[in-house]
Amino acid sequence: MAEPKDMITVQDLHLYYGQQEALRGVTIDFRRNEITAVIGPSGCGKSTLLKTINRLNDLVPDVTVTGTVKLNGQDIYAPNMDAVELRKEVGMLFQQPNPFPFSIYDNVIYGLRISGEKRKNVLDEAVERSLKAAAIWDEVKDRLHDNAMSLSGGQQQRICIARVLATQPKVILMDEPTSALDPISSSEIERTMLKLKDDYSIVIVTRNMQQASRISDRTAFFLAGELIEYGPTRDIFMQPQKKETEDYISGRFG
Amino acid sequence: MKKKWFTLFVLPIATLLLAGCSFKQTGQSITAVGSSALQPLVEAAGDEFTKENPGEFINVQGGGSGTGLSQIQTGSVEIGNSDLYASQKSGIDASKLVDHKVAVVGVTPVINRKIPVKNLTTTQLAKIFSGDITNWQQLGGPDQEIVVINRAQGSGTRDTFERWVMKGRSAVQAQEQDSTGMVRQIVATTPGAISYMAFPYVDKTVKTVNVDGITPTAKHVTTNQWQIWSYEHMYTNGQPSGLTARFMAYILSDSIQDKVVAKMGYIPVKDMQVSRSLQGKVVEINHEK
Amino acid sequence: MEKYDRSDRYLKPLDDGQHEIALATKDLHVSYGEKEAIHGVSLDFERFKITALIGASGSGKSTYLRSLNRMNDNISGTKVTGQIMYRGLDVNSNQIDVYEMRKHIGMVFQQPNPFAKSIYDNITFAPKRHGERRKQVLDEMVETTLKQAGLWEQVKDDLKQSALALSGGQQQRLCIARAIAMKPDILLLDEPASVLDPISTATLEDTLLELKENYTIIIVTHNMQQAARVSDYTAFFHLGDALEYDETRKIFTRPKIKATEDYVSGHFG
Amino acid sequence: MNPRKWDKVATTVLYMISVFIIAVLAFLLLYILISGLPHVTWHFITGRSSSFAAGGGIGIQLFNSLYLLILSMLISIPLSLGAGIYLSEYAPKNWLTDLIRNMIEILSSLPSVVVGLFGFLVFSINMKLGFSILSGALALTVFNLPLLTRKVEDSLQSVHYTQREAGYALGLSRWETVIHVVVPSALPGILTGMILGAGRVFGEAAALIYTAGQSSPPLDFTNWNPTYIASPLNPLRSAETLAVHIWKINSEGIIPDASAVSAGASAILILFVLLFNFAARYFGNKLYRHLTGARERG
Amino acid sequence: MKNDDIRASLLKRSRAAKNERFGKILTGLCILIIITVVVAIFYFVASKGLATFFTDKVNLWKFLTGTIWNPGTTDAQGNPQVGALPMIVGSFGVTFLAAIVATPFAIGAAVFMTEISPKVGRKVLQPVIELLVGIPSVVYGFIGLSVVVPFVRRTFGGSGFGILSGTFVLFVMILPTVTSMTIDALNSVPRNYREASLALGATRWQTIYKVVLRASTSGIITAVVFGMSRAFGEALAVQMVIGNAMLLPSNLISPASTLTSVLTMGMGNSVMGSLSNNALWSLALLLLIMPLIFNIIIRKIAKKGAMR
Repeated sequence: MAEPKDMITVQDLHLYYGQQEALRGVTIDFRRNEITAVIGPSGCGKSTLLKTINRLNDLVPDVTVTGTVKLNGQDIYAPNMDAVELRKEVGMLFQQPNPFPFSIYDNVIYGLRISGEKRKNVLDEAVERSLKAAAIWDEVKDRLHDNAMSLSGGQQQRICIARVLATQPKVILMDEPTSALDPISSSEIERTMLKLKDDYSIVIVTRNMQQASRISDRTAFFLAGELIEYGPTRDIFMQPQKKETEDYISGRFG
Repeated sequence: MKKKWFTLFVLPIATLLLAGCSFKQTGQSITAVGSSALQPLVEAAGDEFTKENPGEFINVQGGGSGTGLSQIQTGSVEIGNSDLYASQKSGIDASKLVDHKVAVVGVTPVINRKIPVKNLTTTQLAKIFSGDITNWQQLGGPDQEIVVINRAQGSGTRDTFERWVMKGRSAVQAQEQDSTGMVRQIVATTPGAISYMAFPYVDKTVKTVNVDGITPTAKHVTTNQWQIWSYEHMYTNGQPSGLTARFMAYILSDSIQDKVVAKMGYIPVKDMQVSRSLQGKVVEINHEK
Repeated sequence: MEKYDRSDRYLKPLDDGQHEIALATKDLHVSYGEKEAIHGVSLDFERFKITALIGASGSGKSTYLRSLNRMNDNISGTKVTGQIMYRGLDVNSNQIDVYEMRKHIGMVFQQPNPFAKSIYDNITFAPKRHGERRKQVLDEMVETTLKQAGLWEQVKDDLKQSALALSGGQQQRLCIARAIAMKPDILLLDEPASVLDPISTATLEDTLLELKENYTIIIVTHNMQQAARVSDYTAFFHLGDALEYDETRKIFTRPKIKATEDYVSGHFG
Repeated sequence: MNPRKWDKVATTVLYMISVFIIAVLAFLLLYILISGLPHVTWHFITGRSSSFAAGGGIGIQLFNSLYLLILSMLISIPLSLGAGIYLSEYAPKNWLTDLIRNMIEILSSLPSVVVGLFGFLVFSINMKLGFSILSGALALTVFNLPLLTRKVEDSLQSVHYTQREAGYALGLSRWETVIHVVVPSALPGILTGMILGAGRVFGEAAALIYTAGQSSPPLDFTNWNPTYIASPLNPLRSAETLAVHIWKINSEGIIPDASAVSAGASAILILFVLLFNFAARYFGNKLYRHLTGARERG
Repeated sequence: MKNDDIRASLLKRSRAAKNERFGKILTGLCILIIITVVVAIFYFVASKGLATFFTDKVNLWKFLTGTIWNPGTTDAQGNPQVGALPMIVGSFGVTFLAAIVATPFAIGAAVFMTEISPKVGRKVLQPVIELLVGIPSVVYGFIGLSVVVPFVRRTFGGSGFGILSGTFVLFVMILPTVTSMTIDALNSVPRNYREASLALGATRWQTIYKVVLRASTSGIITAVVFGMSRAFGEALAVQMVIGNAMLLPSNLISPASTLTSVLTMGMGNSVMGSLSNNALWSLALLLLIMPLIFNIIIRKIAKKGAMR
């Protein structure tokens, strides 16, 4: 069966926190094996959008979602959809590196363990594979049983990437993954992302426009809960169609 | 601003402390502290006294005979109530204290109502409380374990009971209760329970037993046929004077002795046909004045 | 991180004869406990100009700013050495009355922090405590400062409402109004626009340019375009050091050192 | 069993635990109220207690409880406020402060019997206050201070740091900032803590038996001159509180209707505790809404 | 000139600075009073409690391990019979048992309130727990005596008085304390741990069990230990249901005694300064020291938690 070109399609998505409308009818699709950057000033709804894709917004009380979000053609807000299963398909990386206060090893295999995987060789292998894919294997291979909290911020974030990769999701969502990191760690994460592109579809929310322009294939610009402009990254940065986009790109606000 | 804060913080505390230290009260009061068995009696007498003498107040506190004696000894109160002779209590120098025997109280064994035993001998009682008899069957009752409930060590009631029943035997380690009310409630609700309490506390929830065939009544106490009884003492530090003296006289007056003391289940001292010394020597009293 | 050599730095000296120096630091070190956060920064700030402090998160720019009016005093374990010269006195010395000093060196923070009081009381609270009781003066002060902060039109009808009922952007502008109500000599701003929407940001920037007439302003920002737009001087901070300090124009067009160039071109941050 | 089933089971168990706890409380309350309220009459609430006859009331005890509560709060509120402010705002971070915090924590886990005995020894005997409301109030203060102090400190700490910075940056002293900015913001929390503390004080018995005493003079409710011996306001008279009264009649039990009186008194005590709780909630919320300006919006 | 005004004003001591000193002294005094109280308590209790060992020459070891408590009498060698072991065992028994029973309930309720249903938790459980704290201990004792004791007697036999009844009463009494502290511990687990776990496809229970509880273990232990120190010091309620027999408890339903119950019972019946009285103060001293030890344990745990 031919897979649809778009990994995720979002149609007329509205999201309310109580009375407040945070997303105002968003229609957008994210392509397979590409990096899509979502940019916009704080409070424009870009992180909210990200969390609707793995239904992490379910946890916030008083959230109402209308419209459809499809992953691989499947409506993830359909009644028979299990949010827990969905989240195994959609990995997520957060702004603050958030490894659990366990060992590196336990962190990476967390996703597998909760799915009931107990075989040691499978776990060992997953740890090595994921840490390698996250480009941190060499730094930590000798201390897999140290507490992950003892690592530097950049290393922690890469442990988090490895933790996501271990469950082999289809999509990886990244919410400003480098904003808390120093330049060198940032560039390492960026390099890792480019490597991952071949196997995963990545959606990244970022405030750093240079980062968006460096690594993404397509860019979406959001303002006040609405999608203003969406297209190939080069077009967005070189010849934006909308005045708001231009203002934002050139740093008039944000 | 500072003044406001000063007022808020310092003033209430300062006022209270000042009040505590240099406060002259109008009206007069004396404090009687001690035996919780005697407390209701003195309280009732005090109430009557205040009714007749407004502005004069008898402050009655419990706390136990030990507290009463140690407080009267240090002179921090006017009257110390005790179920015991002061000299029976270690740590008390009885020579400075003046004893006022205000009432007599009888102590009776009580058992759970469900136990059909009516009579016990002193020896049987002693054996029960020393742990030698553990089942009612041994006493002609049903096959039911005996649950001994004792009073707290140092309590006057326990002292009286041990003195006239145990006669030197040491008590088995068992449940101990501080207060008569608790003892009564436990005896009433616990199958097979036995304990003892002062006459005024006996009510229909528990059952008294005869000892050596004598029923526990006030009349039998007055003739010493019922031996388990003791005087209730009110001690003063030296001869009482002023309000204390008047109150002591009041509580020993016929009206109080008849009205309050007898009504509450205590036995007025003047009704006693005998007197008993500290050593237990019984002398008959000739009541012809 | 030893990618950039710390000795590779350029700090433009300001000549006291040509430029009036409002505030200057000399070899300022700040440490939290064992950890040194600022490693000897010497900068001069010109009077009636806007100086922007830029740098990645964790570069120490906020720490540096906060030490200028001794806000770090209140964080236990903080040690500050070196000099902060203001009006010929060392701000760090004991002879200075710190409360008096803070009246003259005002500050606006990243997170709006209005008091849980009415809008009116927010602005007049401190002046009242400092002894201003005349109602007319206070009323006037509220109006002027709210106008300067671009908030007057929105709140003038209900000055008694609680400041916490305002939106984030409005709260921040109230905080600015509150700060300028003290008529400070120097105004320190710590990423004041990071919570604001574009329009409020633009208003704020206009306000700053206007305030420049009477105040010396030092602003920490992570928005480089903002720094480029409003400031006269820019200092680039990196890992607790000021690596480059120059006229803003030069920093953004011809930075003298590589680190600055990488940063302003967005290679990190 | 798969994770989803476990999730369901665990959630059910957690619901059951919660329901169980609610049931325990409901049972306690209903038990006390059902066994107590039938005995509660106006005469019972206001009448004099009797030392041996049936039909006594709890009027004086109730008054004593309230008066003692007010006195002890009068002492402990300023003290705890001051101490809480010191710990939250002034105390340097060093071993001495840690030691002080430790001491306060130890004081808070001190058995109330020990507090009572200490009060007896120090206030009643050494300070010669005797069995009096004042020594009772002081003992209750000792008992209540650590918790109030902690509550004040916590409430102050929960006020965001930026609020203080705002004050400092305007050239205000720490003291002014605390008093005019932080304390008002923390007031809902402090108030709740105070009222809940009041509830605790109201029901405390063990600390009072040896300090405030176990009996009261027959009060003359027409004479409010605090220096008169039978005046309700006299702080040097002894005062049996409601909780002590329950304890006493349960242990002495010489009055024939002891169980009825203690059930009724317990019901009244619980009603007051409920009252304190609801008051804490109501005033805390109201104050919170007032401060955050929700009122204006609504 | 304005310039000079500012300079001059900087060198003067401002009103604010004086204000500051005033505030510092005022609040410092309050703290001083509290410290005085603590020190005074320690001084008084210790001076009385240690008299047993220094004045009356009771052997400390015998005091702690002796099993016969009969301060009025002496044993064959003429030593006073003050063995506190039965009470120590009783106190620790009810304390540990109550903690063991209360912990799962407290954790359950806390998890419910923080993770499952914060809204219901805040609106219903929170007030319930605060009310449970507010119920006076005499009332707990009263209910223990009229409900728990008969229940235990009917269900487990014996007189109903004993460690088991004490455990039930204390369980309800410390439950709210432990619960609310556990809630604090759970709330201090960063939100992003939960998000990370859920985003990895964990169910809510897996997240709670494998991440939240694991990350807050030290906080929960602190809560339990704190609850234990509460249970240890509770007097009136326990005294009413435990039976007060100074015997080494052989099972859970036979009467036992605790330090607090013996203390409250005996204090009024002994004369100040006498051996029986001093021995009781030694018990009070034990009661004072135990929370101290619990406290040290709490600190150790908290420190260990912070280091991770």
